[in-house]
Parts: sequence; structure tokens; C-alpha cells
Amino acid sequence: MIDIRKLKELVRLMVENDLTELDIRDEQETVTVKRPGLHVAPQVVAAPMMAAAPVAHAAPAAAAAPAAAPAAAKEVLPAIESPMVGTFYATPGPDKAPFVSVGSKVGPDTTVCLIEAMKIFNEIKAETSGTVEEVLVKSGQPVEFGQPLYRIRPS
Amino acid sequence: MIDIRKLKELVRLMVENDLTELDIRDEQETVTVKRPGLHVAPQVVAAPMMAAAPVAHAAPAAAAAPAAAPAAAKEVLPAIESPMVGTFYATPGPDKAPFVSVGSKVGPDTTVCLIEAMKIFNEIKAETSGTVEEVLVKSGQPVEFGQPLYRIRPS
Amino acid sequence: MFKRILIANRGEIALRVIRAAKALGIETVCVYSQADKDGPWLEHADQAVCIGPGPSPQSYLRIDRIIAAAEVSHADAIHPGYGFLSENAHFAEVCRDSGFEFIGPSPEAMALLGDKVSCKKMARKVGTPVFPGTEDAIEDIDEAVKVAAEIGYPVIVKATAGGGGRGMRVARDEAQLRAGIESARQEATAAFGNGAVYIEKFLENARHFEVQTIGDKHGNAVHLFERDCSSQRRHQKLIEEAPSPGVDPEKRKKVCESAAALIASAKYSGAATVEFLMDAKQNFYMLEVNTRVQVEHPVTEMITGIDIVREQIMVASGKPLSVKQADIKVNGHAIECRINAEDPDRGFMPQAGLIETFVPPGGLGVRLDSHARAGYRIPPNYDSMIGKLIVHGPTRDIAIARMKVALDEFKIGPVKTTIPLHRKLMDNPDFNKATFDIHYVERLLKAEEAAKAAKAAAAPAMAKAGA
Amino acid sequence: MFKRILIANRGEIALRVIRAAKALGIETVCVYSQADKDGPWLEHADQAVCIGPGPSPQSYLRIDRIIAAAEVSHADAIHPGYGFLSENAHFAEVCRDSGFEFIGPSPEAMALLGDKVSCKKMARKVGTPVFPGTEDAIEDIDEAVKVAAEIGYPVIVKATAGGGGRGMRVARDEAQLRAGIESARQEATAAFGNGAVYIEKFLENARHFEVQTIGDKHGNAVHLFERDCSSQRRHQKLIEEAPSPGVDPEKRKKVCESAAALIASAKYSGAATVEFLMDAKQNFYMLEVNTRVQVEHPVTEMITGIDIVREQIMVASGKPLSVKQADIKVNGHAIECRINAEDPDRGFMPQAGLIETFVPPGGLGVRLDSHARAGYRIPPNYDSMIGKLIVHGPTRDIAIARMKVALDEFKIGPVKTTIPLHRKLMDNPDFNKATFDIHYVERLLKAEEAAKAAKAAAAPAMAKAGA
Repeated sequence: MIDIRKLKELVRLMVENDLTELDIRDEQETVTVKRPGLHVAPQVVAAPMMAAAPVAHAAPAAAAAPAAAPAAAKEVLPAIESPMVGTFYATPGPDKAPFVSVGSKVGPDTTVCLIEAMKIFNEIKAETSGTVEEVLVKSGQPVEFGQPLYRIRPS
Repeated sequence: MIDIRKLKELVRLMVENDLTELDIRDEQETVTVKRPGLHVAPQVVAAPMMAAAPVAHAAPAAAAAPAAAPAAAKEVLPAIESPMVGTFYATPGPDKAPFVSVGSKVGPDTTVCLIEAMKIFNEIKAETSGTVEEVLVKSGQPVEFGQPLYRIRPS
Repeated sequence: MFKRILIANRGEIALRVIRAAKALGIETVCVYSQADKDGPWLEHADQAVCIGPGPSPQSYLRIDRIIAAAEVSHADAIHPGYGFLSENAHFAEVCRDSGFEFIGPSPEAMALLGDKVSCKKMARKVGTPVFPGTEDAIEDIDEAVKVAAEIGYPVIVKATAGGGGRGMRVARDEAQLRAGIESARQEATAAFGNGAVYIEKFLENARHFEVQTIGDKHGNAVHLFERDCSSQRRHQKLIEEAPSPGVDPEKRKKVCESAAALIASAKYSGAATVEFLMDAKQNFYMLEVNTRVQVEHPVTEMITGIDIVREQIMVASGKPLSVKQADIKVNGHAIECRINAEDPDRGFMPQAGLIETFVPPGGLGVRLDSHARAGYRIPPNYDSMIGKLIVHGPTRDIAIARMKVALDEFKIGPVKTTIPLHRKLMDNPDFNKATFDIHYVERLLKAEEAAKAAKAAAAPAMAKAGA
Repeated sequence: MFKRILIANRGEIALRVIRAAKALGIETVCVYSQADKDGPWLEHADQAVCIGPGPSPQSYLRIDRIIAAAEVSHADAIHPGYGFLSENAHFAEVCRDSGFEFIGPSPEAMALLGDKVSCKKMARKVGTPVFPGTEDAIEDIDEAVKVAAEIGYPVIVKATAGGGGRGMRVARDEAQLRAGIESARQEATAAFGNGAVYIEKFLENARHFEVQTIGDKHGNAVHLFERDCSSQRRHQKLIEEAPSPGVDPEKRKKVCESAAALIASAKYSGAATVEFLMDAKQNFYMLEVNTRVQVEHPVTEMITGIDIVREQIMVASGKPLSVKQADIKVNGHAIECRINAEDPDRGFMPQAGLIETFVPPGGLGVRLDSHARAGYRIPPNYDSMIGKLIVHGPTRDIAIARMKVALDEFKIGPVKTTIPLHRKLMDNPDFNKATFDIHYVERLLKAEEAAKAAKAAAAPAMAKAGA
């Protein structure tokens, strides 16, 4: 029932706009969207399509209602981003263990996943050193260029 | 089903206006919007109204002339405005002296000019008391509704 | 040809006239009220003259001020647009007497066709099908039966003093008529203290069918085929289209030609619309004649390729019509949606105020006639229409598909508009199959209201049950 | 019919394809580069997939990434637009091999007509008039005289290694040819160290004449008549119109039919444009075939009523063409002005940056195909076209008049655009009378430059004289 592409779009929407919470219900049309009053991720490319004047992104806000943004204080870690479009695989094979998971230490040459495009499975390297703090994409899920795959706490 | 485009617009609205929370319900029409209390950059992204390159108004002269004059700091006195569209006449007849000129004292019933429209000459009263400080329109010139005719220093 | 036209109107129709005049190399003068001083259309005029404060009776309806503005700006013709003074024969006369060409019919032709009684009389003479109702009170039941037999059933019995649906009875045969008159009289007597009733033809599932005509000063008159304007709310047209879908070609030809004959017989010069109701059997009944250009004229322009406002100006200047009847062909299908600044969710409350976002649609077959833009503040003084979105396509289905795309693209905010309503109507099966009548929009809106109310009523009960 | 089309392009043509697909009820997926992440057209797509950074070689030209995007988005067809990979037969082949329908010709037909040599060969076979020049080097003068006699004077002698106008001589008779070859050889030897020359037909006052054609997979091919694109600057089209003004109907019919015959003989499916030069005597010489939809396709849509992009999609899905040749008629005249973000006053320097003001024109006969809007930031990575303003009218004169009105209304700022240049060209006598050729715009611009320079040179002198 849940459309994976729609979900992906929602996630992208959240990531790009640095939303902290998104709550959609239906029948009664409920929408709740939250974003931090305090901006910690100036690297986020944000600016949704059609944005008018450059949105002063990381600008105001220091004093912003913290109550409204429960996750606002959460530190945003650097991500390993997808260098290509394709399907993400966390494991080297169907019944294998994932390349990395939360807590794994990675170095620049650590393979973190496979991305399949045009029937070819491409090994993706971490290209950074640190510890995996979060896995952002599920195995088998499509990813686009530049999409964050893992959050890494640099070592 | 909630429309992803609609959602994108909502998010844009949030980002552009730096909202922290947006809660929309329907049927019962609930809307909750929150934004940080303190604004660092209260500059509203001005809607790009075409710099209203104004039109050559019927009576190009008058109002603009003194305003455009270098005397920006100059005190702006109240004006007797034209109550109609027509042709302004400063004198009661071709070879007559003007009804009023700079320095003339006027009272509410003082006739200050004629305005001709549809072959009828309408006597225009000062409808205020004071001294004529400036004559803004030349005799024989067209005037539009609301156009300043004389500047008056109130007594 | 004219050198300078004064436009005695505002908003999109003022812009429409400016565009037509500019393309003819004619200068334009716009009169405007103080409420319209920032009207974006004024930018496109060569000159603008303020004629009074916001309320129309003090500006756009002030004949003396408009004439004075024409005098001081040295205009040689006056275009009245639609609404305001456009159907005011006295205004047309004052224009003429003051030496300005009125871009519209002569006061005589306007009065003749603008008056329902004289128009109907003329229509009977030339064979334009008229509405067989009578507004004379019925004296006794036997007379009513005789009249009804002439009109043909069904008929509707209406209280002379009536209103709001009270004192009205539909009768499909003589027995129902006799019973209906009795009960209508009783109800009317009780409600209004006046039991007089009259009989009219009752049209079931009627559609609004109107014929665009145009005549010149040389006795030529043509029709540009018809429009369907059945999508209405409170007698306000919402959507118009051309041609009228599903009409028998022979019947259509006949009624269109009769409309052209009607304006020809009135020695009418300029654009006129002959409005009809069409019943389910495609019988036509004339309602009235509009002696001016209409809001919905663009759909006719799209299917005929004829610039109606240009033609108005040309014939007013004395030129003969640029087209002959035989050369006027229908090409494809066109639909217009009136974009009103109203909130469909709140009883269509008009929305004045600043338009912050205005992203118009575009592309193949899309036309927008609008004076609005981002940064325009809609004044509260006038009607709520801020634009007309028109699409054209080779077939009605393609036109509908294009209208959907265009409506989806059209973004206006924060003022609410009728765009979502139009988008909904484009998906409506009755609209899609043209199985509509002049009441279908209101039925739809009522049904939605009812469903909403039922849901709201059910909600607390369900909550209780859940608790 | 397709369920989901991936659009391997950006900007206005991406939006054009989205509109056509939506009107057909087909979903769209747009690939985009990081430089286009705020592209307004992406809003209208059902899905958008980022495929790489701004530079085209890393995104819009990356076949692997586009195919991967089609895979993950479950598209079933790919529309290449124009430019980028649209005429890349390898891309068409990869699409096919990967199981995606390429909305365009088969790789074989694309290669056949896309290659100048094989195309010319095919053209000769079916009777499409070709350019009689030869690119083989001329061995001796007598041979040159023979070739020139066949081609017909005037001819142009060109250095094989030439460029920049050097080593070129126009010859109007044999004597001039003999002398010309001598001096061209000497000049070429001196300049390039290579004295080889060849001969081509020299066209004076040539106009650009191109025929829109479209074929399906069932062997049908039609032409949608022609366009004139003589208003060019540095081989870039500025203004296009349809039909080509003043062309003899018989000659036009013949060349248009020969273009349709050419694509039919190549078993070509999809839209193709056969480009010609037309000399002052209305002889035609084929330049090349563009095996894709062209920027200027809208003018043809306006005069024929045929939605070319819709037709592309339909025939790619295997449907036969929706129209037969006999049913395709020319209705009126259409003109397109390419609105480029360039500064005409500064050597047409491209203008990237934020569009703050964007007020599009509207009304009867006005079409705008543009992805731009207020708030859109033009990225520096791609071509400078931000929209196409198209007008349609019953005659060329009326179309020009409407274009003037529309250009006057169109406000874009602060980025500079070609709007003022177009406005000037609309008043140009050569354009107005269609007494133009493919060099008239450059002549005009050069003359303006010269006048400006002369004025600037004179100014100090005058100042001195005045002092």
C-alpha cells in the first residue's frame, strides 16, 4: 500500500529541507511538518524547487522555539553519499551479512555497499574514516546521485 | 491521498518563512503554524511587483513636479485636489485675472478655479482656509480626479 | 481608423482591449478609480486618467467623468468592456452626442435588443425560438389548462409574488396542473398574502447555449457559432466552452442563423450574444440578448480564429466585417475557466488582498487573459474575477486534458481561488460526458456539503464508540 | 501506451514533454543535475532523480546514469528532448537494449539520416533537392570549370584547409573562376600551407527553410509543412516562423513532399526536420536532417494544430500517426522568438543568476513555453534559452503585431534578455517584408556597432568643437 517512490520523495523532501518530523495521515488530511528552529546543517543543499529568493537558510533562528523542534539539537554527522544512480544493496549477496552496520569502523577503502546500475554491481567505498552511526537506506532501495547512505562519526 | 506537490509547497512555505511547525487538518479546518519568536532578518522577500513603471498620467505635470524637485526635505503642505476630470482654468475668462494666486487668502467658499468638463464650467471651491503657497497646474491643462491643484498653508 | 480609444473599464477586459488596440496601432487611454491606481493593466495603456474613488458609482459608472476624461485625453472612441456602463443605452447616446464613437451598437439597437419585451417581439418576427412562458397572472384554472396545452408539458406554476422556491409546482399533465395551481395558490396566499400564479414552460436538464454574433454598419451580420455555459453557480458562469458538445448539427445551424438574423433585423453593429436555454430534446428558448462583448468571448476566438475585440473596433470605425459567414469554420474545441479570487471552501467568499505567488501555466493550446501578477493587490471594490484560463485542442477530450495540466500548473497564493474547484469539475463525469445541465454544479456542491456535514455529525459518535 | 516516461533533458523542453505526457495520462520522471536541483519543471514531474553534478558530461550526457535512473524509477520509455543525447544513435541503441523505448527513431534510421553522406545519397535517390557542391579537392582548373558548369554559377571556391573566410572566392563566370582558383590557391598555400581547393554552389540571399516531418512504425510519413528560420546570429536561430513567407505554393508542395519521402525511405519513426537553404529563385538545397524534435516545433504546432510531442510519444508506443497528409492544413501564421538570457548590448554575453521579475505576456494568440519564473536562478552550466514566446494569427502581419504587443508586455529582470532585440527586429523592414536572408541579423548588428563606434569617435570631436 505504501508507495516506495512516494516515501522516497518524502524522505528526500525531509533531507533536503532539513525537516525533523513529518507526519501525514489521510481521510482526514492531517499534515504535520517540523523543522528545527536552529540550523546546524548548513551544508544541506535544501532550497526546494521553485524557491523564490534564496532562503536565508542557516540564518535566523538562534532563539527559535526549542519546544517546537525536539530533535533540533541533534548533531548532523557527515554522510557517505551515493556517487551514482542505482539500487542500493547493503550486503554482498542475498544471504550474506551487511558490509557495515551501526558501530562498524570504516576506512577510506572499506566497501560499504553495492549499487547496481545497468546490471552491474558497483562496490562503493567509504572514502572516509570513522564509525557508522546510522544506515540511511534499506537494502534493495533505489538511490540517486548524491543521496546520503550512511552517517559517519569521523575518527 | 495527500498530494506530494502540495506537501512540497507547504515545506517551501515553511522554509521561505522560516516556520518551525506546520500542522494542517481538514474537515474541521485546523491550521497551526509556528515560527521562531526572534527574527534576525525580518526582511520579507518582496514580491517582485513590476516596478510600476507608471503610465503617463493625464496631467503629467503637477503632483510630480514639486515632489521630484530637489527639495526632498521640503515640507509638504495640504493641497486642494481636483474633484473631477476636466480642463483646469485659473481665470474666470480669457483676459481676466486669476481667481487666486500665490499669497491669496482663501476660505472654504472661495472659488479657486474653473474645471470644464462636458462643456460645463464648474466652479471649484477651496473648502479649506489658508494661504495659497503654490499653484500646481497651468491654465488650460487637463486634470484628473484627485490631482492636487494648489498647495495651501492652513491658517 | 481611430487614433485613440478610451477604455471605460478595468481589470482583464481593459487589458484585453489594450492588447487588441495596440495590435491595430491604436493608442489607449484607461480611466481608473483610486482603488485601481496600481492596476497592472494601466502600465500597458498609453495614458491613464483617474476619474474618482473606488466605489463604482463614483468612478466607473460616472458617465460625466468618463466623457470628461475622453475630452481631456483627446480620445476618439470609447470601449465600454462588459459590465459597468456597457449595456447602458444612455451612455452610448451621451458618447455619440459628445462626439465619441461608442464601440458597441447604436443606442437604438441596444435599447431594442436589450429590452426583453421588444427583443422577444423582434425574435418572433425573424424566427428566433423564444421562451413560451407568460408572466401574466392566470385568472382561472381552465385558462391555465389552455395555456399549458399551448406551451406543452411540463410546465411550472409560479406565484407572482413568489421567491425562494415557495409557491412553485411542476406539472407534467393536466391533472397535476389543476392540483398544482390549487396548492401553489394556497401556499402563495399563506406565504405572501397574494395567491396570483402564472405558468411557464418547465425545462428539465436545460443547458445554457449562447450564440456569438457580430454585425457591422453596412447591414452585414454573422454568427461565430455557439458556446455552452452550463457550469454555473448562482447564475454566475464558471466554465464556458465552444462549441456546445453533442448538439445536432442541423438544429445548431438553424438556431445560430436565427441569432444572426435577429441582430441583422435590429440593424445592430458590434458584438452581441443571443442567449438560449436548450432542453434535453435540443429545443431552444431565447433568454435575452447581451449587447456587448462577453467575459467568455475567448472560447469563440479560439475555435474560429476571429479576434472579436478587434472586430468590434473595426466595425465601430465603419469598416465592414472582415469575414463572411461562409468562411467562418469551427476548428477544434475550447474551454474557459474563470479564475475568481474566492474561497470555494468558505461559501465562495471573495478574497481581496495581495497576490504573493502568481505562476501562470503555459504551453501548447493554453491562453491566459489576466491582469493579475505577483505583487498585485486585489481591491475589495469589484468583482472577484482575476483571470480567465482558456485552452484549445483538436477535440473536447484533449481540451479537457490540457485544462487539467494547466490548472495543475497554475499557482496563486495566498489568496484562494476557484482553481481547485475547476480542477475538480474537469474530473466530474457529468462534465466529461457533457451530460450536464445548468444546475449540475450546484447539485455537486450541495452533495459535497451534505457529505461533509454527515461526516462531521458521525465523527463524535464514532469517537464515542471508540472510547 | 507508456505508463511512465523518463525525460533525459532539462529546462523548457523537459517541461514541454511533461505537459504532453500529463495530457496523455502518462507519468513522468525527470533526471536532473545538481545545478538544476531547483529547476521549476521538476515540480511538475511525478518524480525527479539526481544523476550527477552540473557539467553535462557528468550528468545529462551520462548514458549509464540515465539508464540507471530509468531502471530505478521503472520508466518504460525515454524522451531525449533536443540537444544532449537526442541525436546520439548509441544512446538510442542502449535504450533499446536496456528495454526502454527510445522516443525517437531507431538507431539505424537515426544513423542513416544523421550522417551527411548517407543522407545525401538517400536524398538523391528519392528526389529531395540536395546541395550540388562537392567536397573533393579540385585537381586542375579545367576540371573545376566543368564542375562549375554543372553546378551553375555563381559558385564559391573554398580552401580545403580553410576557415575564417580566407582562401574563399566567389565566381560568377568562368573567367572569375579561373582567376579565383589561382588566387585562392595562393592565399591558402600562404595561410595554411595547403593549396587544395574545392567548389560549392554559392547561394546569394539564401533563406533557411526547413520541413517538419513525422513518421510512424507502420511506414507512414507525413510533413507538417515548413518553417523559415532566417533570423540567425552566429548560426543560432533567433526567430522562426511558419509558414515560410512568399514561397511559391507548387515549389513548396514539392519540397515538403520530398522531405516526407526522404524519411519514409529511411523507415523513420518519430519527428525529423529536413533543413534546406532556399535561394532567391526559390531553389532548395538540403543541408541536413535533424533526427529529433526541434526548439522551434511550436510554430508548426500553431499552424497545423498538431501536438508534435504528443505525436512523438504516440508513434514511439507503436500507434499509427493520428493524421493523414491530406488532412494537414495550414491555418494562419505563427512566429517564435527565442528568449535568451543574454545581454544584446554586451556581445550577447550569457546571463546566469536570479530572475527577480518575470511577468509573462498573455491574451489571444500568445503562447509561452518557458520553465522560468520569478525566483528562478539560471544556472551557468547550460545554454541561455529561458523560454520561447510564440504568437499565432490569421496573417503574418497580425502575427507580427501580436508579437510586438507580447514583447512589450514581457518583463524579465534583472537578467538581460534578447527581448529588446526581438522587439527591434519586429520593426525591421526586411523582417516585415520578408526580404531577408540568413545574414540580415548579423548585417544589422554590424551596422549598429559601426554606427555606435562612429558616434563614440565623433563625440569627443564634437565636444571639442562645442568647447
